[in-house]
Amino acid sequence: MATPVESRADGGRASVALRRRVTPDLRSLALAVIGSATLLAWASQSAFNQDLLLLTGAYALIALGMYVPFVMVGKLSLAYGAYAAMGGYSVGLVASRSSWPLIVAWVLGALVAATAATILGLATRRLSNWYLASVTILFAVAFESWLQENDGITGGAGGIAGIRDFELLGWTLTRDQSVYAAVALVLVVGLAIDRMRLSAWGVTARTVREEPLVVETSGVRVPTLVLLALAFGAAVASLGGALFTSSVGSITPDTFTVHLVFLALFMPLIGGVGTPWGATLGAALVVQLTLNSSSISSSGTLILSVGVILMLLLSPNGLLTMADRLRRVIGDLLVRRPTR
Amino acid sequence: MTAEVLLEGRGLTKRYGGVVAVDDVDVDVRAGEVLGLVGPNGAGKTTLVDLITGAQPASGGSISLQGRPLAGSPARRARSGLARTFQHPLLALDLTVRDNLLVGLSAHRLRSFRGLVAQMVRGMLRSEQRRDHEAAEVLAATIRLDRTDRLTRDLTLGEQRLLEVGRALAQDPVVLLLDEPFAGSDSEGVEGIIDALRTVRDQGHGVVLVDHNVDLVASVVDRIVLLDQGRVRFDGDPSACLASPEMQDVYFGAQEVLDDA
Amino acid sequence: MGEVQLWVSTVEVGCFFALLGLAFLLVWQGTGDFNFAIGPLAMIAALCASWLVVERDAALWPSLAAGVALVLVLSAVIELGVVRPISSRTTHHLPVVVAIAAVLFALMQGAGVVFGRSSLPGQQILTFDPVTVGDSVVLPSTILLVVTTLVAFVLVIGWVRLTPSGRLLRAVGNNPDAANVIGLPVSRVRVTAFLVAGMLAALAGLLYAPKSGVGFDRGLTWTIAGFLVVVVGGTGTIWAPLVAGLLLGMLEIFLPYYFSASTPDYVLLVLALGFFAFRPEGLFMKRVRA
Amino acid sequence: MTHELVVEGLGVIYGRATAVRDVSLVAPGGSITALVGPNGAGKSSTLLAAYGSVRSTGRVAVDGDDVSSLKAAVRARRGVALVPQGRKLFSHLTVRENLQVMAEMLRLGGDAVDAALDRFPILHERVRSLAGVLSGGEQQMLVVTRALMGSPRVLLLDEVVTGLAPMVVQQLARTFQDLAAQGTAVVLAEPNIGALLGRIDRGYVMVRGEVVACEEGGGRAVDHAYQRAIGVDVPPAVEDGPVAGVH
Amino acid sequence: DDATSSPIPGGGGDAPDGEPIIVGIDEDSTSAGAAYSQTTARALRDTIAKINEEGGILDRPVEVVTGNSESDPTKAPAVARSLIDQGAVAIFLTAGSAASIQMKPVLQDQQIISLAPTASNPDLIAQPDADYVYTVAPSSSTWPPIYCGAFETMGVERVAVLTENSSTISSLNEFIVDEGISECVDVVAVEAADTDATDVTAQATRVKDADPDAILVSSSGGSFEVLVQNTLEQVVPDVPRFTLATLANQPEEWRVANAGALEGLLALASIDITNERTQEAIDYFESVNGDDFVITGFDAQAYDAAYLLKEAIESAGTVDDPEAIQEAMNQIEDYEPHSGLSDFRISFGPDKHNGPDGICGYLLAGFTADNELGEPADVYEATC
Ligand SMILES: Nc1ncnc2c1ncn2[C@@H]1O[C@H](COP(=O)(O)OP(=O)(O)OP(=O)(O)O)[C@@H](O)[C@H]1O
Ligand SMILES: Nc1ncnc2c1ncn2[C@@H]1O[C@H](COP(=O)(O)OP(=O)(O)OP(=O)(O)O)[C@@H](O)[C@H]1O
Ligand SMILES: [Mg+2]
Ligand SMILES: [Mg+2]
Repeated sequence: MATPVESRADGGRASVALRRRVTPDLRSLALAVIGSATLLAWASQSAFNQDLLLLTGAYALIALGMYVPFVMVGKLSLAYGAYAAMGGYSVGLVASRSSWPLIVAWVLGALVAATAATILGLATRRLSNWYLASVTILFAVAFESWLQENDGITGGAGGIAGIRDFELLGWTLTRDQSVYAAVALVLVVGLAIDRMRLSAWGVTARTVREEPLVVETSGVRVPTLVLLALAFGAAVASLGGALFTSSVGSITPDTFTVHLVFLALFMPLIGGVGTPWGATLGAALVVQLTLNSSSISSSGTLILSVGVILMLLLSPNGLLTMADRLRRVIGDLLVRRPTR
Repeated sequence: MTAEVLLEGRGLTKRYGGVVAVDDVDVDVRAGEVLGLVGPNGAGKTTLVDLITGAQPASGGSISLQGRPLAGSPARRARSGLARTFQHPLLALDLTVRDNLLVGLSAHRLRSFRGLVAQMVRGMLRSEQRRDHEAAEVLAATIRLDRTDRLTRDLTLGEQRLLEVGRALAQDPVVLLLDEPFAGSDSEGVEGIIDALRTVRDQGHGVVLVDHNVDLVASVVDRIVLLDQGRVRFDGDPSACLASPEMQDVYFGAQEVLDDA
Repeated sequence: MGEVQLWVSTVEVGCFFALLGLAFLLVWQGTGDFNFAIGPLAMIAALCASWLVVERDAALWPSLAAGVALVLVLSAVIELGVVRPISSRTTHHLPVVVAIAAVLFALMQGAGVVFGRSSLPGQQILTFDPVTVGDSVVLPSTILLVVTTLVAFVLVIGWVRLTPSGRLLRAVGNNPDAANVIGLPVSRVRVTAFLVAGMLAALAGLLYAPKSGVGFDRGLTWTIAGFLVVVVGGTGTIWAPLVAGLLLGMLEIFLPYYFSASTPDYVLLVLALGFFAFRPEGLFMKRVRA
Repeated sequence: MTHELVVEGLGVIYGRATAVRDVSLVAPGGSITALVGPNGAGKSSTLLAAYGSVRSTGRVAVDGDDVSSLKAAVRARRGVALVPQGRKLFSHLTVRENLQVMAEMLRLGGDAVDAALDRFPILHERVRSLAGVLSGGEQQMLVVTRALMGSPRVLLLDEVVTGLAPMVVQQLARTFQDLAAQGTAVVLAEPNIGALLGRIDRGYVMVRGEVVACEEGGGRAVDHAYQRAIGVDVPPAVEDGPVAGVH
Repeated sequence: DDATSSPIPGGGGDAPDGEPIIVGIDEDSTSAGAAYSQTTARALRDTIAKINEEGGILDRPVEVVTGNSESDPTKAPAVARSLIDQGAVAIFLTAGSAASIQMKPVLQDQQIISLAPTASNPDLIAQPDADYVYTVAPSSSTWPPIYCGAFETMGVERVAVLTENSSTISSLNEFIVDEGISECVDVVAVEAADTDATDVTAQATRVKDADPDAILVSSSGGSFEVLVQNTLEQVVPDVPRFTLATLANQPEEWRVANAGALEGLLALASIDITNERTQEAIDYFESVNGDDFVITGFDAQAYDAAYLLKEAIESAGTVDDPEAIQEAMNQIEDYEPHSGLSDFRISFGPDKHNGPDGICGYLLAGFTADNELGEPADVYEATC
């Protein structure tokens, strides 16, 4: 994937790349599709692997939700657990209280999460990141309390179970189909975010992370831009919650916790900050490390966190960046050899 | 001069506790005019630019741009047509030169709520926007910055200042305010900046130029305002200003600022 | 006279929060980073000491010293082995934040592996009889915590405000780049900041543990508490954490008393929203130009 | 006593980019040596390397002693002083504290700060202000003051007059001349030496990381060498350029 | 790959051979639930080893596969599926109940018999998706009569409740408080505190203000309960205190309490040393774990859970027909458990997935001045 560091590449080669038909986002997408196909083949081996893939999809959506506000705009919100829960509960409530199609629940959940993120963002719109982080963590805690206390609405501590399968236009998805649909959803969202990153909007958003005053003095309302990013991120994360709830069939107040958010924090960084695909790669690794590893005596979280530290030490900008550097070094060698 | 007054500041004042940094200043910038703003260190030049652009709230006074009152946040004033650079360059250091220019170039599309949303959605749907990149290359060439794929962090301070001017230029402002753009620039950079502000002037826009290189300032501006201790001490023709007693007095140094031990 | 007991608890919890906040603030002032490992470090000091006493039948004072020593070593390792190498190799701020978050989890889980996952009792350092005020009881551990906190604040404030090394700490944290260019000992200062913060965290953990014991899962909760203290108090002055800690302590104690247990969750959120909207700098903050 | 800075075969590399390649120069005490060159030429990197705050290859000697292996703080205590480019001060510390930090690094006595403050009356008025609220020029004065605290043997000045009003520039220049006269080796890096033309005794021209010319004949000669080096046709006797004359 | 499988070596002479029957354990070995989950899982493995020594089930050896859900609801379903993928025909749920609840749809879908040895959360066996889930410990609805009996003996009329604000406990409270002890006494205060609370003085003070004759602490034990007991000892030293069953099963938590803070505390306990069957279990566990072994209710309940599964599979005669095992499970009647009083029995039925019959699965025991669980208290004896 060329995107993460192409900005560092020297001028000549980058402008050649620019003239190529295949734009960087499509090249990244191609790799992501190859990766997904591999995962799908692996998942077809067992129901457990399918579960892991669905969980990977849910985590990937939460991580992608964090990508735009966190990695691009630099706004650390810790309420992604709550946003995912909103998506999840929306599915649960619509499934148990109405006969509406579940797709409505997905949209509703995204709207509610985006609204919540907007309100939290509004309160801290002129403050540094840490204020947003603290307000959102308080919100996540309060929201969890609220879910537990309001049995009438949320089913209280027991949550909502027995959620019907996802159906679209009267067509119920089989388990295989829902796995494919989940992967497709992640790919679509990832591509959208990758493109957004490179667009004028994305460049401006990334400038906000570094020097908000620059953007402000160019006439763009920084708070509005930040709010849009936060709302978008929350909506994407809520899709992750909805996906998880749909595939598991139940949800409880402690399904998505603050703990999960800290895990989600790792994901974009493991893969690499340069591209949203890093976040999906990170999600896959987190799931493999915490669930699909020998875990009787050792702790998945321990392995994961030590792994994250080691990886950051080796390649602070993420695995994809490292892979890209490697690719470039090899490329250089291949190109240079004949001339020597 | 009969040209239209673009920017009109009246009674601008800024107090910090006991310090009066800007004291009841009136300032006009006319269409097609480069206004030089000079004065000793601490005279209040940067503060005046801050008051005009809204980077700091004024303690008193009013400003209008093209007849309409100018108030509110820096973003709002920028939308009315102001663009500025900072005494210490302010840039996204981890982005490329091209990206920094893009921020200026695309600003006008992102200035409304609708624009922000539309551009966000458009960004998701469309692949890389080549036209933007070409515009950035053209702009980079005008300010004589090559290799737009460099990280801004790797530029020297002089180059960063140049880049900042380029970004401000990209916003196509009605009034452009430059705070010490020549500081640390080599002769090529100086020429780039002078070209840039002449372009702005020739388009019938206004420029406010703050710099301590008075000879250079005098050679490019149409009018000079001399500030001292927050007050206007001289307002007029550049050559007259250079020769004026006020200038000798407060700027070139009849008095000793430095105790030679 | 139940009220008195509430105030005693407020002061106790407030002091604990304040110490954690002070540890956060010191690292922030010296390095510009939030050391999210403060909570686990406090937990590890207490857990290590108790583990030695309970499981290894070690004597009290050597165990306490071992707890503190372990935390100091860990603090130095965090800075020298994780934060510094990462921040020297990237211009992004995010990798450092995430690495510290990873350290938080690694420390918690590591403590679980080494010291076991069940809670251990905190160690009583003073063993005189509880002091009775009205019909309320003040335990020796409470008195020790409060006194230590006050002493720690006085010492730290004196250090940071008045001594050359304190000034150096602020200088390096304020502009590491400038410090580096003119040749200030940036790395020594950073390590010092981490060590002093580790010391404070260790004290906080050791002195608070007698209240409810200590388990490996406390780390995250304590980190969040310390973080909130800094955010509410602001990063401007060194005594802000004391005020903010006591304020949060009051909310934690009195809201459940007058309303219900989950009220602090809601009220804290609402207060934070309102507070940040009107006092954006936190309680205390100095402003300079951009 | 007359001091001397000698730099031999200096190289500075940032990541993959080479900023300075094999630069050798001598700055004898008693004179002001200019280091001129366009933006990005490597002037700052050279000075930083001489002061010891970036890693470099090659040899740096002060009064004949090789200091290449010493850390910046040690070199500073041996009498190397630097006015760095840009806002290299501590904005959240007061003016006094900014100076105190330096005085402590140099292990100067208690009255060093007060003595330094006397140099600029403006700073004296503002000892208790945070450095970050000063105007650009006032901040630059603070940085210069800080560098002059330890009575340096070698004074490295990177764009020292940036943001300063002409009268301050001229008075500072006089100070530097006085220091030079007392034996200090003064090196002045500028992309544009107009304002200081008359003060410069000799100079080097740097382009793209290398020294391309050395000129001993005073400021105007250095400037001509510079113009030639960057490809400007310089008529034999240029009298006026875009330069601030000496007022 | 995902979980280690550990064939239990046959210790006795006639170790069964033949294709092993695989059972899964969801053991939280790394998170907050580890404190009790690890005990239970160890006891299960011990008991299965015993079953293997005795000839296995259907003359086939039993093999255990373990997964770790970290009591994390998002991971629990995948862990269930991983155990099933490894061939588990039954699963023991020992992690936190929130995680176990999240597994239910998978268990239902895959028709996997599941036993939760220690869970008392009624939501676990509440429909939907509960056809294959069974609990062994006395359900919380059977606890109030025990307390009420004791209250009557002690002349207690006003009771204050101090409870943990967690999903597990708040659903328990419906049965223990709302539909439980409030039938027999005046509940003068219900105070809640968060599981990770750093201080509960406020709640304790409010309890004190309500001027109760006795206090019931409702929590899932651990450091929270210790904090509460420490604080109550400080604020209301003279009021008798009651607690649920968990603390009695966590000997390692007792020492966390301040000296003497637990003295006189009355806890539900499922171990009656005078019960011969319990003694049988103790003897076995001691033979495996050494003489220092202190039995807890968790051990006994795990022991019973393993034997209940054995009984069901044997009477179904197959492991390949989940519905037959379910049928057999529902038929179990008057199983003689190794916990509780000697009259205690366990039965299941199509609508009765919580085993205990009557209320004599638990007794009340008091803590001593050394913070250790002592003899059964003579305030009340449950009869079945
Ligand atoms: N926040 C503040 N608090 C106190 N004084 C301030 C503050 N900001 C600026 N000042 C003072 O106001 C005066 C004017 O500053 P300003 O930056 O406008 O000067 P300037 O004309 O731009 O000077 P220079 O040429 O040195 O950049 C200075 O003396 C400065 O110290
Ligand atoms: N930290 C850095 N990382 C990477 N490259 C750098 C860094 N600092 C400087 N450079 C590069 O090194 C070269 C020399 O820079 P230097 O700052 O020494 O030039 P200069 O002559 O002082 O320029 P100016 O007059 O603009 O200050 C430039 O090309 C610059 O882009
Ligand atoms: Mg200024
Ligand atoms: Mg330079």
